[in-house]
Amino acid sequence: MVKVLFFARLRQQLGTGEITLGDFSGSLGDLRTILCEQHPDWSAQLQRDDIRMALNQELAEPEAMVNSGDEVAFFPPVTGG
Amino acid sequence: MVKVLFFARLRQQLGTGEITLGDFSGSLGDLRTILCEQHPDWSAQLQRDDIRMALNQELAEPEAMVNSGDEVAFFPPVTGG
Amino acid sequence: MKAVDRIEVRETPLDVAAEYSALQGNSGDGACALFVGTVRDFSAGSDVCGLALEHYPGMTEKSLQRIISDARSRWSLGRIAIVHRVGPMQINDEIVFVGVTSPHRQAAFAACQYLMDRLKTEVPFWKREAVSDPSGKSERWVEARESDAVEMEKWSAG
Amino acid sequence: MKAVDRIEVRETPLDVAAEYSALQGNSGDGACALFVGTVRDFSAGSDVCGLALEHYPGMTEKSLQRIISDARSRWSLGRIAIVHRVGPMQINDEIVFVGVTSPHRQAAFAACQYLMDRLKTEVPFWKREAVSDPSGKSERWVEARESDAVEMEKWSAG
Repeated sequence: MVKVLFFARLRQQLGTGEITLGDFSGSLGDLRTILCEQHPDWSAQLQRDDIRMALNQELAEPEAMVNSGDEVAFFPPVTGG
Repeated sequence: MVKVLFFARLRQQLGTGEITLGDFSGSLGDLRTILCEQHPDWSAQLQRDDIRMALNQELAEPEAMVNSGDEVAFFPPVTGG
Repeated sequence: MKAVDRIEVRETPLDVAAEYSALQGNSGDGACALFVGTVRDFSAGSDVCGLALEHYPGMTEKSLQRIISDARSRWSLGRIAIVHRVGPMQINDEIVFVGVTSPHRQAAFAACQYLMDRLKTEVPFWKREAVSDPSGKSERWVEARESDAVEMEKWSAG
Repeated sequence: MKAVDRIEVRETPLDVAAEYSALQGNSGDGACALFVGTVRDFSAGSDVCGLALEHYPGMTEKSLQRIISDARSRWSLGRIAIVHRVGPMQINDEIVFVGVTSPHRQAAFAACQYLMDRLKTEVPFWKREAVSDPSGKSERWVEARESDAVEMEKWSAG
């Protein structure tokens, strides 16, 4: 079980803030590929160059390995402060 | 008439905060020379490298010309803030 | 004296006077640098009528803790506070407060600016504007600014 | 909006909350950088028991006006306040408050630091410490620090 979160513009574009992947093993990049295969209409947004990824609430690269129980997040560049 | 002010450590060392020069014409450097001649015991303090001079409440160099009615000040490096 | 960090993400207005007071009392620290960011007036002729902030609870606090800990490894600092508001806001409302004390003013200034630069580029907050025009009300997400990423680069160059 | 400068030299305690409030209300300025300097605890084992500030009335205000005007020629700034205390003070008392607002945080930070650097090297304030030891009470003038002059040089290099 991997929890996948979406924030801000991406959350609104995908129409959901959270989904669960039941049976996954691989990298963060693999996880994104699987999401795009399962939801072809998400593909353009999820693969934008400026989308950031976090693994267990830390910014992470596509090579990072995802394990069961992890929390993954996708979001656009931050604009706080 | 030129008003001459001394501040901080210098005021305490010279034992006065203000004197008046009745009949003076020349540069700020000349004025300092005359003060040292009139008060030989001030000489060492007034000629220290770190003493700053102000003319009419603006920092000034020894070359600045002093006119009657001007206000001159001598003081050590500032230590506010 | 033990270093004390204050991190808070809140939906209610910031109290700058109270935040400043809470930073005081570390009597070895003669310097205190503060930054306050407020909701700017929207550009003339704009149809923007409000602002709201979304964040990623959990990761936000973790990121703030990390940038504070990185600041402490670069400078000798006393107290640090970062308070950030989320939710709906009005013009002139305070969004963010960053305060740093130190024995040295250069360290206090540098750390305060460093924390703001990192907050702007990596802490998961997002602004969206409420827009009101003849066709009705809508929302739009604020775009990240290239200049913030450029500011951040100077800290790696050092 | 017209630029407003606040310059004050006072013998009574500073009110940081009031100074901050007075800087607000310029709704085009999203950034506010502040610096507060306080009387530091004197080094361990020291016999210093108090601090007093002397200044050169008239020249002080003129110098402050000049450094503010130089800051305005370097950056786009909104409101600026410099309030400096003189006379006798205790540990933790606030000596100086510098506040700057701007549409841009980099400008607010830079101007605030620039004003402090120039104040430290050219505005006519002098600190003296009250010393209490077995032989009685006396005073000594605080020496200027070389590091303040060095800090100032970076603004000419730019």
